[in-house]
Amino acid sequence: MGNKIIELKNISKDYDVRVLNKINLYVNENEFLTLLGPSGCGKTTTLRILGGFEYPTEGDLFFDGKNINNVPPYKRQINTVFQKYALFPHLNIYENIAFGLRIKKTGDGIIKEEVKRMLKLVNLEGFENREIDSLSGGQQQRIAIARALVNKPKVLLLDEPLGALDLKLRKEMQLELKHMQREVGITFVYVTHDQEEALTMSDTVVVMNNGEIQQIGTPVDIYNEPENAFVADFIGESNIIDGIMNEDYLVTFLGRTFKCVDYGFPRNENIHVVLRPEDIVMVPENEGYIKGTVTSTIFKGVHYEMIVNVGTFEILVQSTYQSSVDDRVGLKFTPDDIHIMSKETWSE
Amino acid sequence: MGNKIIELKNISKDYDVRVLNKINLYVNENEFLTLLGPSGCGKTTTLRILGGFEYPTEGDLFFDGKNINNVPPYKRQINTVFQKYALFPHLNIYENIAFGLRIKKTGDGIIKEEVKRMLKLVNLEGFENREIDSLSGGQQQRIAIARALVNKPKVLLLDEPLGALDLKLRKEMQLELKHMQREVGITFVYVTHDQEEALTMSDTVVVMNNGEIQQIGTPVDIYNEPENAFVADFIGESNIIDGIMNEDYLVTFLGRTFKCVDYGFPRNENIHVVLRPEDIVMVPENEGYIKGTVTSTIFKGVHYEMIVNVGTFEILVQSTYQSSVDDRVGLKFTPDDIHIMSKETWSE
Amino acid sequence: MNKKQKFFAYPYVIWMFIFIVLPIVLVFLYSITTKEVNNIKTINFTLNNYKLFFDPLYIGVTIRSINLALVSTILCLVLGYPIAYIISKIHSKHRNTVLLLFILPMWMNMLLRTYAWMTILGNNGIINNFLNMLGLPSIRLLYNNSSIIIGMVYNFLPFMVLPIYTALSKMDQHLVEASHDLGADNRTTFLKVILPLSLPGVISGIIMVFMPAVSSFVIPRLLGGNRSLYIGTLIENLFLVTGDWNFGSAVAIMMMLIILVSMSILNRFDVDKEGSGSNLW
Amino acid sequence: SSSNKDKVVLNVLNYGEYIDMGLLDEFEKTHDVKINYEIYPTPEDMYTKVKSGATNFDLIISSDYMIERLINEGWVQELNYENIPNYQYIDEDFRKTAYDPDGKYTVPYFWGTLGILYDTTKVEGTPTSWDLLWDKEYSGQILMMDSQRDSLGAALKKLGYSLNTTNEFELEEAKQLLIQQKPLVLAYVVDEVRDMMIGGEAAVALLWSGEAVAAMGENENLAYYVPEEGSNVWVDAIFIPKTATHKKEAEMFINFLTDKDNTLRNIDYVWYSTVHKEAIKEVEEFLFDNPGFNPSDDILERTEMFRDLGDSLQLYYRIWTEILAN
Amino acid sequence: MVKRNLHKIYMGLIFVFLYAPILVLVAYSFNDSTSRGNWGGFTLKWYIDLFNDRDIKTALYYTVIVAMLAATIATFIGTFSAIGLYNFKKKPKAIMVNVNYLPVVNPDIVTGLSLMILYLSTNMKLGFLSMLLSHITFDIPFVILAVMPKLKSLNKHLTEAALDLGATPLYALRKVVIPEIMPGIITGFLIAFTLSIDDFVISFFTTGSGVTNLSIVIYSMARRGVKPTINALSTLMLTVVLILLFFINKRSALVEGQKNNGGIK
Ligand SMILES: Nc1ncnc2c1ncn2[C@@H]1O[C@H](COP(=O)(O)OP(=O)(O)OP(=O)(O)O)[C@@H](O)[C@H]1O
Ligand SMILES: Nc1ncnc2c1ncn2[C@@H]1O[C@H](COP(=O)(O)OP(=O)(O)OP(=O)(O)O)[C@@H](O)[C@H]1O
Ligand SMILES: [Mg+2]
Ligand SMILES: [Mg+2]
Repeated sequence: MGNKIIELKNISKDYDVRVLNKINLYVNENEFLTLLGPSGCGKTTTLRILGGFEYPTEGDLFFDGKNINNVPPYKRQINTVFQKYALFPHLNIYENIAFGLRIKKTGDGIIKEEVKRMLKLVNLEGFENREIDSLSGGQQQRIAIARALVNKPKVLLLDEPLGALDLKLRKEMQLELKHMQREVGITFVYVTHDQEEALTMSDTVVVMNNGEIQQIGTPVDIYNEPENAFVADFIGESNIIDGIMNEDYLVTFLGRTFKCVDYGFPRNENIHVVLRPEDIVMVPENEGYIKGTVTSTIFKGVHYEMIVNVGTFEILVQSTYQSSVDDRVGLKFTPDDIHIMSKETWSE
Repeated sequence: MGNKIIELKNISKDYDVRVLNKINLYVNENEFLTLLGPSGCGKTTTLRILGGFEYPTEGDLFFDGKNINNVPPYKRQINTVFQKYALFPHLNIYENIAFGLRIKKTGDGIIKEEVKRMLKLVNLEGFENREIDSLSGGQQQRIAIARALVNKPKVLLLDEPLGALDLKLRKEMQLELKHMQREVGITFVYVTHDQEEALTMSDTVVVMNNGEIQQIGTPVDIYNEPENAFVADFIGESNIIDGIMNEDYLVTFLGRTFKCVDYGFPRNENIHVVLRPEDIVMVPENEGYIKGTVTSTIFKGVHYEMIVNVGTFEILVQSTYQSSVDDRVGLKFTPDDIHIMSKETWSE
Repeated sequence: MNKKQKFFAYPYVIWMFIFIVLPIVLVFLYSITTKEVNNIKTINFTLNNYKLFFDPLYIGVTIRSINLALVSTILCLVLGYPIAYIISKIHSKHRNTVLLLFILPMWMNMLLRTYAWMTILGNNGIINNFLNMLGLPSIRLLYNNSSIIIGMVYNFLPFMVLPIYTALSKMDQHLVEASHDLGADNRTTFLKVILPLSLPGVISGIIMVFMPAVSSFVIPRLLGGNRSLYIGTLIENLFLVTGDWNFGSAVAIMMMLIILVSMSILNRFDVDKEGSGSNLW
Repeated sequence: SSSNKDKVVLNVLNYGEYIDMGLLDEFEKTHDVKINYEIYPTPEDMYTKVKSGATNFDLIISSDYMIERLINEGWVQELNYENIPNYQYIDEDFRKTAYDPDGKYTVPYFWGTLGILYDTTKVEGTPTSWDLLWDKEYSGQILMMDSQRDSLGAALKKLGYSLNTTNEFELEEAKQLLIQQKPLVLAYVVDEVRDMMIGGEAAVALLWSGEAVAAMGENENLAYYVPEEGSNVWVDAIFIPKTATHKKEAEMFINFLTDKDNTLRNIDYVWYSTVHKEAIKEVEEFLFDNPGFNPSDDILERTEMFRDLGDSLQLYYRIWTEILAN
Repeated sequence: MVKRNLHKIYMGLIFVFLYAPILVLVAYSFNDSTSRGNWGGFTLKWYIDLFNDRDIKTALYYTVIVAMLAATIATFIGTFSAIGLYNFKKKPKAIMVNVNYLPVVNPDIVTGLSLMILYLSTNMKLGFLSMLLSHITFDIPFVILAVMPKLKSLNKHLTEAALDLGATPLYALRKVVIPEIMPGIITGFLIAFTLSIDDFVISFFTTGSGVTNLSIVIYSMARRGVKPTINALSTLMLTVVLILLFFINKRSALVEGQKNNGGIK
């Protein structure tokens, strides 16, 4: 991974209201960067500014060190997979994919080859002459991916490119995308709602909310060391519990004091404690640090998800073993599993 | 759950080729039925036939026992959340949601109330006067849901209604939908690519492939007792291993013989063994039934996913603990975890 | 971005200035001067021409013309919309052919076509002959308001159909489906979805029919037998027969004003995305 | 070809269908001149076009009152009649006329009267008066002309006034007469009268003699008369506008047109009355006997020509507008 | 089913309405009388006359040339202007659109005379060019009116997608916008062509030097009765267009077939 290929400096965007506020961000060459955040937080708007379809109200945008605020989209070495596909309805699949190549005056032979290769990649061999309208949602999405990928751009912006695909195909495509990124050396800026996808594929994850960046970090950082309760809550399901940091390595919540691995907070500071559902182990009632009653249990395929009422709080627990509703259970966790975050106001 | 509200009898649909082949299916009143299957398998087409936007090439469609093959969409007590939303661009949000109510000549006061309620439900209070074009993808999807839900139809068809939403919002909406279904007593026919969603929310899951139904069952059935390798492979990630059923309760695969809970196969029948990644426990090398080398390990948030090479096969294992690449490990599982399926040809 | 495409209109802006604005300025100059002058130095400005226009005689003519054009426009709309709709539903292979067949009659000279109508509608015309053959008495079909309207509708119908067809073609079918899905029957779907979405086309059609219809003079003359005076005939006569270009110009300017004002009212209904999104419903 | 370039191009402007086109070809051939022939529908169109100065026409054929206006406005050149030897054959009565009182500017081309064409199968007896146009018997079967001068002229003559009156009271009377007539009128048209009458669409029509003759040729039940109260006589004449660039060739062409044989050829095509003293003797009998083609002298005595009214035209138009708008 | 038939009946009636006068017109081209009021028996003489009438032939030539050129140029300018105007800000756009309406509102006589004065005041010689310019001028507003609705419903993301793939705005226009608004452009062209081919007043006052069109000839004939030669000409024009249409239709069906049978363009 090399130098900064893209840099956003203090980018803001206003429509009737502000939808992006002072975004500062850089993307390294060959990096896989994912934007993550709730619906309407400004992910698509950020991509549109990168792609050149929207001018930032404020701030500067750099590509390879040069300010590209005023560079039109077609002069940017950036391609986009649009959230709503934007396939050309008057062209068949072949011509949709060939569109970018034709602009570069690629020879017909090569175009034919490349289109074929891309169709194979997205599992749609033989679809060359089909009309866009006759494709299923997922098929259209795959064509959108193929249309962008075939140009081997320096930077590829992908706005939920796999959202309409089933798990299996999604995994395949994830591998393909990751593969292409390494092979061809493309820089990816990726938007997804699938947190597992974000965590699996990215080098860097950017968590946004309400037009502002909440945290930038590696997937493990983001997951294990969320900087605030919003991130913790948003990334994976968390139990966020009010607590008091008695002193370094010691925290009180749910009426008990626990050892933990965090330090550096003022004494008796009010803090948030984050407990991941999968970190909590369900044990017979008398063996648990905390006792409670199971109030609901849902089959999730890989595991069961149970809610345990511990009197003042409902704790979410995941386990491959099922407990029945109304069972009395105990809950256990290790000091490692307790994450402490300073309280701040954050709005959803 | 009551009587069959919808019944499909031998429904087929041809375009240039056959895309639905002899679908037989019924939906009970108040049931939550999910269609699951790979991209392009015919889910949307099935919904479109139910909604009345497409005539089946063959077969009959019953609603409350009456043949509705020739009943136009607006006379069916069915509402749809379309895969591509199909919001009215000439109407603002308020009027989009109010559309169905206005047709029923609902009073203005009630409409106002109901729209407000729906907007609250989908987390978009105050968006009444916004134009469709100015909404983010996820916001549009939520309006599409609101527009259908507000009519409290007898049957609601939902074509990937939550696909554009982030995990957190998706969970919230899942709960809301489930809640509405119970409360108001709506029958849901649901299409999703999110398998966890399918398994969590459905009463019945229908797995389709290539225009044909593969299996119909409860989520637990489908997950734990897939009828064929396609279903097993499609639902969750599975290790599907060739094996021989020596006799009842005894199976040989990967060079060893194991006890299992299946029976009734002919002696020495060639079969598929399905092992779920999350059912396999990783233990020190000498404690495992099978030994191998870790070849890859990926952080997935909730767990790590590792691939273990056991010589003739690569086994996928999920665990909350991480092993490093090149570690030698042992794998264990219980007889319960071994699922036996008869071999058949199935195409992807 | 798209903003740059503004430049595409600049040549036409210049063209407009030369070929539309300048001539209109000229017309306007005529309208505020008196006839007597041939010398620029002795131009006499006057508002008399406008004053004259407000004579009940001319106001009556104006109102009658607008009424007639309105009726014709409405008829064109009512007859034309279904045609446009049906054509837009025709298989793409044949659509352009039908479109051409539709406009082809208009390529025959208008005078000839109108004469043909006289042959059809006349007292001894085809229709009356046919009626007589059936033993029915003749009816007076020519030289009244209905014959003018028939002529207008005949001549302007394609100008209504074509833009509406344009707006309807390739309309997003999913929106129609969504409307049906929400319980709207065909009629409601038409009123609440299809019609509003095709509104830009309807408005273009109305403009293309209404505006020329107001000032049309050949049809009232030939099919109306000039039994009533319409503004097109008035202006034509003022310019040619009387040679009163000044008053003629004033009438023309007034007519333009009246129509543009009524158009701007109509345009309010145009769902223009830039606007605050005015509501039709 | 190169020779074409050196040829004089004569710009001629005429009513449509008002000449045997073969004559043009012949003149071109015999005089080595190229004719650029343009046509127009109404005198008003001609006037506007010529006054615009768009094309420098060398020779124009048009109607009396319009020529008078152009002469008054100084747009017409004097002719050198020496270059038009055939002028000698022109009927003396038509050499000095209301529109060209000194006989300096024009050569008559065709002429005719304004009268009434009626269908003998529908109209009983032999009417002789303007009253026929006001006869309630023929309500809905009367065609008036959409021409202020002609229609008002008929009313004025019926009242015994001059066609060219500018007396407001007289005009007011005529106006009332026409308004009173309006319910009886089927239509106010000009160009279509001929075909309407041939087709039996109406019983009575105000019409020019030339068109009447043509109509009678197609339908033998039609008859034409010039009302005894007096009427209009009109002349279409040839003139050379001030802006002409080939006067010599234009005069050659006038001479060519007034040649006896050529006149006969033209009559055969146009069927309008001729001013050619020799030619009239040789026209076919059915034309010669037709009162539309060859009116008797006592009829002619009771006729007058339209004069250019100058500004009083506005008054006429105002009245005409009021009649139509009524 | 019922609806289908209703559609067919309705279209049938409309076509009867549209073609009834045309049939009359065609019939009169075989009428052995110069008058519409008289049926003089069947003849082909008007067709023979037609071939000897050099004036009608010239007029036809100019009519077709001017209509083709004017409609083509107007469609070109009109389409681009519509696209440009569409991107104007609200106020200037409203002004432009209204100015654009003026030629539509204006009676032909006013347009014709004012253009005539315009040309003469610039010392332009009236003739082919001035007539062509006038036709273009009154055609453009109609083209813009025809194209605008399509632009309004154009999905702007498609242009973005094209630009994103490296298309210059012009290329995107050519390959994406224009194909998308093609129905509007086609109808714009048809309307422009129709108006041009049928215009008398404006043509009459803005032409000269021996350049005429059919309308001028026909209107000038009106007083003396339009010769059935013109009907013969119209009949021939109609026949030619119908035959062309038939072949084009055949051909496009063929092309369509090929497209469906595979074979990448
Ligand atoms: N109009 C059509 N013409 C030809 N083929 C069509 C048409 N519509 C759909 N198909 C094909 O039918 C198959 C089923 O389409 P459908 O939309 O039902 O898939 P789906 O299961 O909803 O897929 P996805 O999950 O991608 O939305 C697809 O292979 C599609 O290409
Ligand atoms: N043209 C516009 N006018 C007004 N507001 C707009 C406009 N476009 C976007 N917005 C608002 O800006 C915010 C950010 O939109 P954006 O499309 O970037 O969201 P997103 O993060 O991509 O969401 P999603 O995940 O739902 O696609 C949204 O609240 C949206 O409503
Ligand atoms: Mg988005
Ligand atoms: Mg689908």
